[in-house]
Amino acid sequence: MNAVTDLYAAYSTLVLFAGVAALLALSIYVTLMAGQLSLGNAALATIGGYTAAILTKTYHAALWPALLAGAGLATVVAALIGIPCLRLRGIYLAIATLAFGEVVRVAALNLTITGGALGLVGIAPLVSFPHVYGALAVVAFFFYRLERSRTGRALAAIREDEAAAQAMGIRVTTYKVLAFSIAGFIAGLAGGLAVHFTYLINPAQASFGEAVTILTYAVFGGTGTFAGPILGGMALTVLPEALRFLKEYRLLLDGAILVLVTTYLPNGVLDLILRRRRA
Amino acid sequence: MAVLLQQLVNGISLGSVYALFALGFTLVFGVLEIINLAHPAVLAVGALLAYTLLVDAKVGLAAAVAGACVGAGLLGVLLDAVAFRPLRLRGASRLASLITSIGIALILVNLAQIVWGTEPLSYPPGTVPLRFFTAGPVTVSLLQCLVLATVVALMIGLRLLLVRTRLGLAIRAVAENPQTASLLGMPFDRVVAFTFFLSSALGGVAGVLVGMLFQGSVSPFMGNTYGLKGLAAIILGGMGDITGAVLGGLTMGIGEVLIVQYLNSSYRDAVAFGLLFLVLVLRPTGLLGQQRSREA
Amino acid sequence: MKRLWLLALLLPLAVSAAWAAPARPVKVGLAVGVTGDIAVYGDPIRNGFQLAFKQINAMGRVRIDPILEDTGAGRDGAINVFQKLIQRDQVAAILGPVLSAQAFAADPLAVQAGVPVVGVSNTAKGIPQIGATVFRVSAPESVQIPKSIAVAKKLLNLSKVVVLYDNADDFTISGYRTFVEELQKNGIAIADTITFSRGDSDFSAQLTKAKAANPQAIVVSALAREGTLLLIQGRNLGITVPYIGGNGFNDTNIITRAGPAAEGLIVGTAWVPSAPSAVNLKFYGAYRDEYKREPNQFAAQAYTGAQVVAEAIRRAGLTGAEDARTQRSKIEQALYTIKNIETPLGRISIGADRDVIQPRTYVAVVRGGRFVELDVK
Amino acid sequence: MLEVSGLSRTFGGLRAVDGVSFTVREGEIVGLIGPNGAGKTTLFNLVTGFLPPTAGRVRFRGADITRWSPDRVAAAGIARTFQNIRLFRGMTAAENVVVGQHVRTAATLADAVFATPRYRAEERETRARARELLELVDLADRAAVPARALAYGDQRRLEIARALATQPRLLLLDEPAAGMNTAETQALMTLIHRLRDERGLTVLLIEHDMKLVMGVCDRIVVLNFGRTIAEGAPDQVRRDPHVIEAYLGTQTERLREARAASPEAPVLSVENVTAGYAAGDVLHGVSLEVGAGQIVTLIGANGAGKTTLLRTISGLVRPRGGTIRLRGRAVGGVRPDRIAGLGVAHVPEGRQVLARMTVLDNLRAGSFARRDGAVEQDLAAMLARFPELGERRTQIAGTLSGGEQQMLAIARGLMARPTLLMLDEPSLGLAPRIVARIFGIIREVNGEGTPILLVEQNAQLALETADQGYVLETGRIVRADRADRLLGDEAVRRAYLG
Repeated sequence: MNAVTDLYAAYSTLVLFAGVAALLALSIYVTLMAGQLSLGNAALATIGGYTAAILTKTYHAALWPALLAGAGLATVVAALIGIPCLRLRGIYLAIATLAFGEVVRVAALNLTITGGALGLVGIAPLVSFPHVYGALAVVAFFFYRLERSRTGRALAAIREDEAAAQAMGIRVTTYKVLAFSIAGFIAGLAGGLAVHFTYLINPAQASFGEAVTILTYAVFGGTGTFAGPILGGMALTVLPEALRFLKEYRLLLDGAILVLVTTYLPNGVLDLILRRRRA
Repeated sequence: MAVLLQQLVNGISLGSVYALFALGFTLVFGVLEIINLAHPAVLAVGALLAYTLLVDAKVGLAAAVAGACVGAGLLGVLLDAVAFRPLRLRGASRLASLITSIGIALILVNLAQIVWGTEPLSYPPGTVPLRFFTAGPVTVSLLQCLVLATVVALMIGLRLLLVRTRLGLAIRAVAENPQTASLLGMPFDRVVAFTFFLSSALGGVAGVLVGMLFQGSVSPFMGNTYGLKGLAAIILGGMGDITGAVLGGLTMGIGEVLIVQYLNSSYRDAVAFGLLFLVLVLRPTGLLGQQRSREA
Repeated sequence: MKRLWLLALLLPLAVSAAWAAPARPVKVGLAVGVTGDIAVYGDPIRNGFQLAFKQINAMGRVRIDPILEDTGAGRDGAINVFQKLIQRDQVAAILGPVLSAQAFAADPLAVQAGVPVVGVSNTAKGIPQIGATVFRVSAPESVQIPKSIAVAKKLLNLSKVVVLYDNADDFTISGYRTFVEELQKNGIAIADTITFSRGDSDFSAQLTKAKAANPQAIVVSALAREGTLLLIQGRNLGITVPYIGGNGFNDTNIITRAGPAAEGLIVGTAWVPSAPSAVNLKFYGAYRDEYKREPNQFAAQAYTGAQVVAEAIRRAGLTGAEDARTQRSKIEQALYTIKNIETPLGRISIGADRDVIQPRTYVAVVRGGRFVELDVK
Repeated sequence: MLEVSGLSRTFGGLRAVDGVSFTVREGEIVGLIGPNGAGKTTLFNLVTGFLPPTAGRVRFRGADITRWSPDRVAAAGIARTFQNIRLFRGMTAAENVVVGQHVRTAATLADAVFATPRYRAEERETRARARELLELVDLADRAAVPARALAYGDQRRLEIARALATQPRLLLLDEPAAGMNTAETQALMTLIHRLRDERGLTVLLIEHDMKLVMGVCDRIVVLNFGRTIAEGAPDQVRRDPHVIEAYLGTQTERLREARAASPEAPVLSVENVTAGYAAGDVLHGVSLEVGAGQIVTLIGANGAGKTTLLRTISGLVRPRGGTIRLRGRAVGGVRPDRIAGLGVAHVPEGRQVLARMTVLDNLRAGSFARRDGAVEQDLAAMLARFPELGERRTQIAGTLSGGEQQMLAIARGLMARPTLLMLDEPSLGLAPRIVARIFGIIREVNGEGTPILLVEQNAQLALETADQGYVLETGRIVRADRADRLLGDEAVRRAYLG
């Protein structure tokens, strides 16, 4: 028992990171559900993070209102980005959203309210296990229902075949924007949660690298169902810690794992586990 | 006025570097419609190979460039064989290739870090004579001219290769319609492998030139800045279009420089990528690109 | 009588107990980023630590078990490392992390756990203010820059400069802010302020703009890599006025890489290779033998940090037998008592505000391919 | 109910649909037929809002629905299926039908998240209706199978069920019987009748299987080159000379006697080949031979498997059984570029010119498999033989007219100096004048000794040109004989017009 608590003490923040990663993975998953690859999620998370941080730090707002405000702003931005992007598909959409991410990063770098390159420091550690995993549970449940709903099926239909979906009377544009907005909300929420246990947020959080990492969470876990991204986010967060003994060879292995999974586990790790169970 | 002229020179020089990167980048995209995010890493490896050849093997510049070029090219072929080809055979989405390329980039950069360390390196002084031409208030270095010349030469060379040679014909045919190409007797996988060789070789050359142009910039991470900028360049130019890539690169370079000079340097990248975003949304075929479906 | 016997028996025990060499080594955590582009700073810092502890353990007055962990370049990595060191390894103290941003993210964990942290490369404002157990030996630029500006002003009777800085890095930004303050204090006009970002390779645009403002000097707050490129490209563009550089510039590798272009560079620095003190010579020599390259300021500060922690452990009289909590609090107490100890940075002390007091900061100029101390009486 | 007036749509220069007008009355089953490229599917796309018309109007139950978005059209009560099946392949059959009910359901996301009674009820109903519809198209037992795993015919029927799920008043079926075997087609006919009789649905269907069209339709509209060439009851349409001409081609006098296969070993021999796609076999034990110097034609209705056979020979499709021999050498399952290397030139259906390249590049690409130096002179010869290409040698192939593209495709094939030339539907969608020209060239080329395997829906013309003919029906050779004997053979007419 004691050992367990020690272990948790040793890795409590890691556990929180894992939860946030899972949320971020879900935020990109919702757009993937509709066949849209958006890489703006890191930037959206950053927007949520800054907003929440500013509210709690400068205006001494309570945690949840601040988090919701951050998520809300991210939602609005996401929708605004989503609308012009509707004409773009696949890689092109990805690049457009990446460009958006860069704009957010540089803006954060130069605005005074965001504290420039150093970002905002000394943010109160208001977030702990229940917050992150409470949020994750709620969002996961949301996805559980979404996937079994008329809306979720509409998104899936768009992913499978946009023309056929239209022929079924599905308003494609509406649903795409909806997906973007949900993504914005979840990412913003995740960002807000993160800053409140990392004491700090800076523009680096919106960088190209972060955006790509979030994508790899989802793909690593598998995008067949919402459990995949959750698994992927957590696994890829814990993995580097588990691989500490490899010292400077860690990133090397990270890379190898990405290549191997995309090559040999097209449906992600979750699929592997499930297949095992079936077998 | 004088400043403007000098800045234009700077812009062209910066742009030609982007263009250099974009050439190889756009080639692979043109044929396979995949964005190879390992290209920046290949560029770095090329530059580092040249460093080893110059400093440790003490060979001449030409040999070093050739070595870097071939080395990077073969690396490209290897990457295709171990990473991209399996995905093709499985008919995986381009998303998968994108992510694989990220994994490869990680591997390459960290291997390079283990082999060459992280300290920025510079080629032995005098590898290329540091000569400057001053026309009135404007200063141009021999290297800048060299780089620009190389870019133009490579662009023309690549175009000729694609338009005049049998192989180029095959590359274009495969790029447009793999099935018809195979009906005409063109071996898909070999053509693709060669495309990767070409693309990565170009990346290698780009690396060496960047290393010479900016002494003390050769490191495993030197390619990182070009990843996004290069992407921007080939989008401006219309993806898959050789000339477009170069023009796009130059546009980017000159644009950035002018932003620094006449707007606010700290918003350089924001403006650059803001424009990129607008181009994508408003003119999805790129400023210079010809009509081409943007479905991926 | 019996008592005497007993005494006679016990005395040696007591004595031996008192004089006993430390039973177990004291664990010290080293949180350094050695993967990713941060390794440019992480490598020399790690080298400085390891060299120092090797020498210290060799002397045998204290036995220290340094535990190195890679933080990478991000805040998450730093936090995870701190937690591992504090909770799993139960270290008595931590050296690092490399970046100020990482310190702001990770140090609070140490403060909570009451683990003393000694920063060796965090120069941003407000680092010791993070909490009661955060110390640092890296003189913030607010200490060095005023001096270099003052000296430069005398030397070149400056009235007009252009300021260039890296706005993607907190370290260089804090440097930039200090520069501006000092320039204003000294009534030096800033003709233009131009930014660039970490990772850039082509600075000709910025430099052309700077040149156009024809200043008497170019004040730069940049990291080593960008600094080198700025020097070379500036000279290539025909900029002849001297550069005044921030902390990032004092790295001997800049001279080796920039060659002649580095001549005349004025740097405010916490350390110069040429510093004559015995400790510095020992450090400088040993480092070159060990790593086959020139040490830079980051290495020197890391070495110093290690020295300070070791000294604190000695003064705390730790045997290694104590539980982590006592070790930590004792080291924390001891750190306050560090006064005027000889380090490569000269005689330094730890102030009541847990910040380093380094009476001897240098203004160096590059002459004949090496940093030479500038002294204007 | 549906009223189409003066509807037109042009692509570039091509008038795909050219002032078409017709009406569909409530409760009718109307057939829309015509040779390939007549503009049938384009017409569907114009009606359902997938394409905006360049001129004309579409009225549905009194409302003008011209230029409405597809989802609006669907909501208004028009459902459609697609020529190239477009199911949600990743979803199960049941899910496909559930999605189909989208416009008829209303549960919001909030309903779902909080599992409101409304949501629960709706879920129950949609599932129930899905089951019912799957039974209707007898796929009840396949409900849980992913669409992509269903057999071809099942996929067709599932698409109909999905369309029905939108509760339409008017149902547009695009080649519902394509790829179905006779039994399935029978079942489909009864299904279509039931839809009308039991559910009061109005049906407009495109179909090439004349048995079905003649069997179910009350009225038939015939399109050719984007125009209505006939309209009326099945029997009257079947006898209509224009229609017969449109399908079988015009009667012209035979230009030369059909030759029997020469005694020497055949250039190509296909023995008992079985092949197909994921959805199932298309060819069931097909055997055929091309003798040296012969023109052999393979005729049959759409979806009979003609193209698949050519693709199997050229290596694009792996045979699942049987053997394919080129001059005695077994080439079953060899990579296409290798087979091209053996001198087989395949001019695919729809030309497949390299649209972004110039005419010259296309021709050069044609000679890729060759290693001799004579390419340039062949190039000159080719440009001389096809003057229209000569004039446009530097033009981008994509900008050529349909006829020119077909010429280019053939010329490109000839550039390989083929030892076997395979042509797939060379007359597709081309004006008679150009068709005549192309067939002239075919005879010419063959005259120079190149054996030709010709797939053609213009049976008349094909048989007049060929020496030997094979009639393919639903993946089986039903008739093989000298071409002249097949001319005017009842089996052929049936294969086309039922």
